[in-house]
Amino acid sequence: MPPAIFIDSLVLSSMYILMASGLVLVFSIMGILNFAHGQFYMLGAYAIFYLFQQAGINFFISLALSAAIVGFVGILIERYIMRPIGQPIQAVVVTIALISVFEGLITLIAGPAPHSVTSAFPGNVDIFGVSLSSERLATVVIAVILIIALYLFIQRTRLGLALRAAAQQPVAAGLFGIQVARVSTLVMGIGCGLAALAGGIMAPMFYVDPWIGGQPLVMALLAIVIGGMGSLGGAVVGGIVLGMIGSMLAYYIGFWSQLISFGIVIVILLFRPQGLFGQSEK
Amino acid sequence: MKRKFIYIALVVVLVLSIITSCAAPAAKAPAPPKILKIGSIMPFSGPASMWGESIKPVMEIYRDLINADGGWQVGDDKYIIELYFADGPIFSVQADAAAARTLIYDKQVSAIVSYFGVGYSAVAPICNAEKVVFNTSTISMGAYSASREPYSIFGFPAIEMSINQAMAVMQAFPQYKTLCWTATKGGNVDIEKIYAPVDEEIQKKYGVRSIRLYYPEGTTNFTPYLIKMAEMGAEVLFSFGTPLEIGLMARQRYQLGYKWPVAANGAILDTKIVKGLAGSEEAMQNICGDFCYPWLLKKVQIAPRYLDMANRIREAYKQKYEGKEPYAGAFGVGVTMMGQYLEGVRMAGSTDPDQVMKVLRGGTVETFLGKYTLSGNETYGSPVVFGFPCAMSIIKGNESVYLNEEPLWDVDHPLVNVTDLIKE
Amino acid sequence: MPLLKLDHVKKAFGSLLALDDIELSVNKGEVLGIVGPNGSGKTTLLNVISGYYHSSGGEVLYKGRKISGMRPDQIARMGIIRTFQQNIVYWDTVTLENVYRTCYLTAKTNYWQSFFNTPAWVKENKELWAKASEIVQLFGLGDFSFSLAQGLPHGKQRSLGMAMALAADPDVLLLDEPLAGMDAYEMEIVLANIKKIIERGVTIILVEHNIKTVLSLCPRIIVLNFGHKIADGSGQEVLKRQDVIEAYLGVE
Amino acid sequence: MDKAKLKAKLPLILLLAFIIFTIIFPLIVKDRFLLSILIEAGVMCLFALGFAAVFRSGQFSLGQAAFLAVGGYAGALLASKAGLPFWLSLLGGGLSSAIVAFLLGIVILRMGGLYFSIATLALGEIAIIIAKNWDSVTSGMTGIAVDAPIVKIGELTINFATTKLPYYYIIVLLVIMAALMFWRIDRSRLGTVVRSVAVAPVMSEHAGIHLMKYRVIMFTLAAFVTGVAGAFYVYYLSWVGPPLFSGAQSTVALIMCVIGGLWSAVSGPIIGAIIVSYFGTMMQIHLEGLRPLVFGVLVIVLIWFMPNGLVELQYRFPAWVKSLFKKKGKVPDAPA
Repeated sequence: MPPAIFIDSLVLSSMYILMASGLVLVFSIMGILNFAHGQFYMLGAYAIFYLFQQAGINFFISLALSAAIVGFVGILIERYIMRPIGQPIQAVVVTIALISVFEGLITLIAGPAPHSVTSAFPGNVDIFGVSLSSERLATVVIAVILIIALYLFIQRTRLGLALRAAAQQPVAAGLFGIQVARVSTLVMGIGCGLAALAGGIMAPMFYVDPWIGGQPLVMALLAIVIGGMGSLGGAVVGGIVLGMIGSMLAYYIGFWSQLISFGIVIVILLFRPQGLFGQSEK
Repeated sequence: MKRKFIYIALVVVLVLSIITSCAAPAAKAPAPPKILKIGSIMPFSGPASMWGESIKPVMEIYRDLINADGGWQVGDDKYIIELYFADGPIFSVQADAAAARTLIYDKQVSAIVSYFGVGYSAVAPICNAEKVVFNTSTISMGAYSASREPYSIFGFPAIEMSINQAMAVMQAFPQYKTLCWTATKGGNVDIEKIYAPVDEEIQKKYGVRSIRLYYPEGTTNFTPYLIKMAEMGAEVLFSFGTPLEIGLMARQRYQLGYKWPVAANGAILDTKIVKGLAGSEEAMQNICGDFCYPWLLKKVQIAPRYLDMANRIREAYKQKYEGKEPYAGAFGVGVTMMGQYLEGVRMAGSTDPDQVMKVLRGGTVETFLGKYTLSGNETYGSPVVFGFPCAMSIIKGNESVYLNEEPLWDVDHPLVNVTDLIKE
Repeated sequence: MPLLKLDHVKKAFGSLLALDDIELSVNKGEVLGIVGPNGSGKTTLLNVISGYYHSSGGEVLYKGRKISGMRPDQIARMGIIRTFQQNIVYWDTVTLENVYRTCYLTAKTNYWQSFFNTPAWVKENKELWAKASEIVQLFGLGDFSFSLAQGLPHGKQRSLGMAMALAADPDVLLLDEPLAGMDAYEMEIVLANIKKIIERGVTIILVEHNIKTVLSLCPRIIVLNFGHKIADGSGQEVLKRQDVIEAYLGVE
Repeated sequence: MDKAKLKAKLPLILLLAFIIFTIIFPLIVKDRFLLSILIEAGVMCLFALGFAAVFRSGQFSLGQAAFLAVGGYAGALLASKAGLPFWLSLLGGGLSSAIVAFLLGIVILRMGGLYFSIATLALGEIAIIIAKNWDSVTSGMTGIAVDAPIVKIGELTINFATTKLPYYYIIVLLVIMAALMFWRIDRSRLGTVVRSVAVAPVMSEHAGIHLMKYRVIMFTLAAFVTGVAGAFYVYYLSWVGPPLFSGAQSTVALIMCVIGGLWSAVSGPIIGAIIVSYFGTMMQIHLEGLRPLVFGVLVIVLIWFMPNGLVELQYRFPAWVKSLFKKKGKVPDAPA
């Protein structure tokens, strides 16, 4: 297998993992599937376009800024739209409606034409005599750092503990002084920020237009189902599996890989209806 | 209290929108004596909306210029042209059909031109039942049947053009002998069905070997496919993808260290976008695409009145939009397909759809792109080859260079040196 | 022949053995109490009997028929009905309909008759409602008949759970900590209700933490500890045993 | 007659009036564009009814559009290859869709909640991939053309190609039939059981209800109705092809159900479907590029103010009118 394929599958995996972990976080705390998650990815990509490409701010700073801005948008939405509505199904429909709101809004602001973002890491690097795109390598490195940081945040910090508690036992967590409502606002912010980061690091590699959010969302959905809903580890495994299929399998069997990535979800669910790493209901 | 006002406002908005939508068809302006109504279904929302937004103003300017001249001469009468647009986001059949219905039932257009969505087969029955001429592109395939659809024509020969374009590219790069056709499998174009039959012919005539590789819809990461192509021995890529896909393919091919030309099908190649997507000056080298300013080419003979009109359109556009040049593709699809119908009306001397179709089926019309001969065949599409310029632009260094078409089947003229083709 | 017989039943969660080799037989009309410290496997035992868990080994026999491995609904239709430790009710509807829905289990007419509203169904439907209403009254929920089940106070929801179980006309009733989290007043009502059920001759297996209640209700008690049955007999017998006292003192 | 009796009969009278209105409506208002919107709204009604039926059994299907596709392709193949008449093709479309749903259902309905949703999402995508690539049956992107039926009743010949009115009446009939069916189910024992399964699966299972049985029944019934809708739609468009059945339509069905009101089995989905298709098309025609934004905002606003859907208006509206009159009486009192 050519080494470029390997790096490529890592790139795809890291995108799916970042997307899926945001989705899983929001789902495990708020109990709703955020269908507009892909649009936060899109917003993040646009933030990078405006901050990094147009304003010329340092790539890493604009990445942090875009995550902060989009996370804030997520917080506003949770606080002022989702929470007043309350009921989960209605909230899900609101996220579906948000898809067209964001797409329409960005079309209105930035126009329907696609934009491209200059690579922050141009050129190729030679590693053991193999020429690899430094942009792709950098993307993988950034994504891995982000994923590790997220893991440490959830495992090692007080806030992370509060998140885990709220996810597992919302009522009990409430009794122990964790304000579940506040935690879910925060989680919405973190989830959306993660999506924005994914969009941000992918934007220079691909392109930016108001409709780029659809594909990553579907892949993230598949990833969290493969891994098992409600566990970050599951999201990582799911993301890696889909990244491999999207790249390695695509190399060997061509476009049928798409069918495989949908098919594998069904096959996995048939044998383990709770995903590979999900907790069994019984 | 506040809530109540919002309810009232909501109800008022609902009622108003019902009234306006119902009243819209009823409130028609008193008709001036001779009017020719033309409709156009273009994407104004959704991912393809940029094409609709850039083609629409050019068509409007063409309409304005004709009307400023006193109208379109048909027989002894002059017809004022009215142009109606409807939104057909190209991936929604339902929306395309609704757009066609509002144009036909409400606006009562006599033709629908420049349509290129996926809903061809849903729009065609509506047009044909109402005897509305439907001018579409051969790329918007569907279940076409000449007997069922006497009012459908394929004025934009996207498929025929792409074969010519591919050959033009192969001859611009004579050192390469393997051509890789690539597309989304089951996307807009079924390249297996359409291009496989010409493989042998291409091999015989030009010594070009054809290979094929498909990728799934929505792909943005082409790396695995590009590596596979390289292993299959591809030297030139010919893609049926969107400009986005072309640009990404070009960029990722460069990152992998391949220098092959990447060529694109269709009139929707906006070089600026592709240049941006390719990422860098080096990465965008050898991108080939359609370029619909045929008057820039030495070889193309365009009727003087059309050349004249083209320049007027460009002038007017520049005046209206702060010196910007109109989008080249608008001449390829929008204005030309509208022009074909207008030519048909002029030649028939009547707006009667049967008469117009009699002239257009198998007829030859002048357009902005040169002379068109539409097939009278009962087969799918309309192999238009005579005089169709099919200009390709290839990005070399900072500027694009243009080369002429080299039709595959009919006219057998040798390839002209690429650098000679640009008019000074 | 015992009505219900557990034959070397085992239940493992991974490496944890929640039930180890349980032998138990219950006769018709018997009222059996199961006690034990937290995590001793009481609820797991009910779950295995009711089919919520599949046993990892051994088998459960009901009227001589093997029921381990069957689905919960099959077991329920054979007449073994359970209540839950948590308050689970049909939250979309009122108390009366909650009970009415469980009455369906005893309905004779089929879905088609209900779909076409045949006279047979109309007649039976009236009877079902009457029955539901009667049971609701029996459990002192009459005043709450038409309030949403979700909004009932805790004690009332527990009573409702038992009312629903009774509405299915069970042969064996498995009660899972019916008194958990109740105040003294509510407890009294529920106890009275359990006694009413016992009077109807229903076989009852009562899982309860509160040993006093069990003693007052159940002539026969078994004690579980770490998945083992450590005692089986009348209340007095059981309480005398050293290991039982240890098991209790060791935890509490 | 006493007022109470009249009041009890009022919904029935209103319903009858509505049905009569729908029947004579196209004869009075001869707007063919409106007619076409109403026909499509009818198709969407069936689709939304099916979606709601699955939803009310506690499962949230994101791949309902696949059953539209199965019904559509089956109907088209039966009509064009087997030459079956219109009615039989509709039935065939519904039946084949139901068979597919039954076979899939006994496998995938084991999955709970969200896993089921995403499995259906994947199945919907797979259905589209199959439709695009199974050339020998589905003809790929070219699709299958279906000739408009020509019905002869005695002397009278109705050519469906020239007039769309028959389609209107057929879809109205289909919607009424489906609505009656789902209404009866909802009111009968089956509906109660299905609701129990949805709200408290564990409880229901221990009360002797075989969860899978009822989920499969509702899934299959919904697929049947959706399949009929698909076959009808294909006839109406006289073509079937993969772009007709994008996965996004399943989320549209959800939007319709929630806007109409999810807690009513029949009126909610129907009202939602009509409102969303009518205003959706109107926005597409009049707003063009602004459509997504306006549509999204309107949906959010509607849910914000009426989380239980438009059916809520039947309680809210009279109360609102009453409060208006009351306020008027109160205003002079206020300063005192």
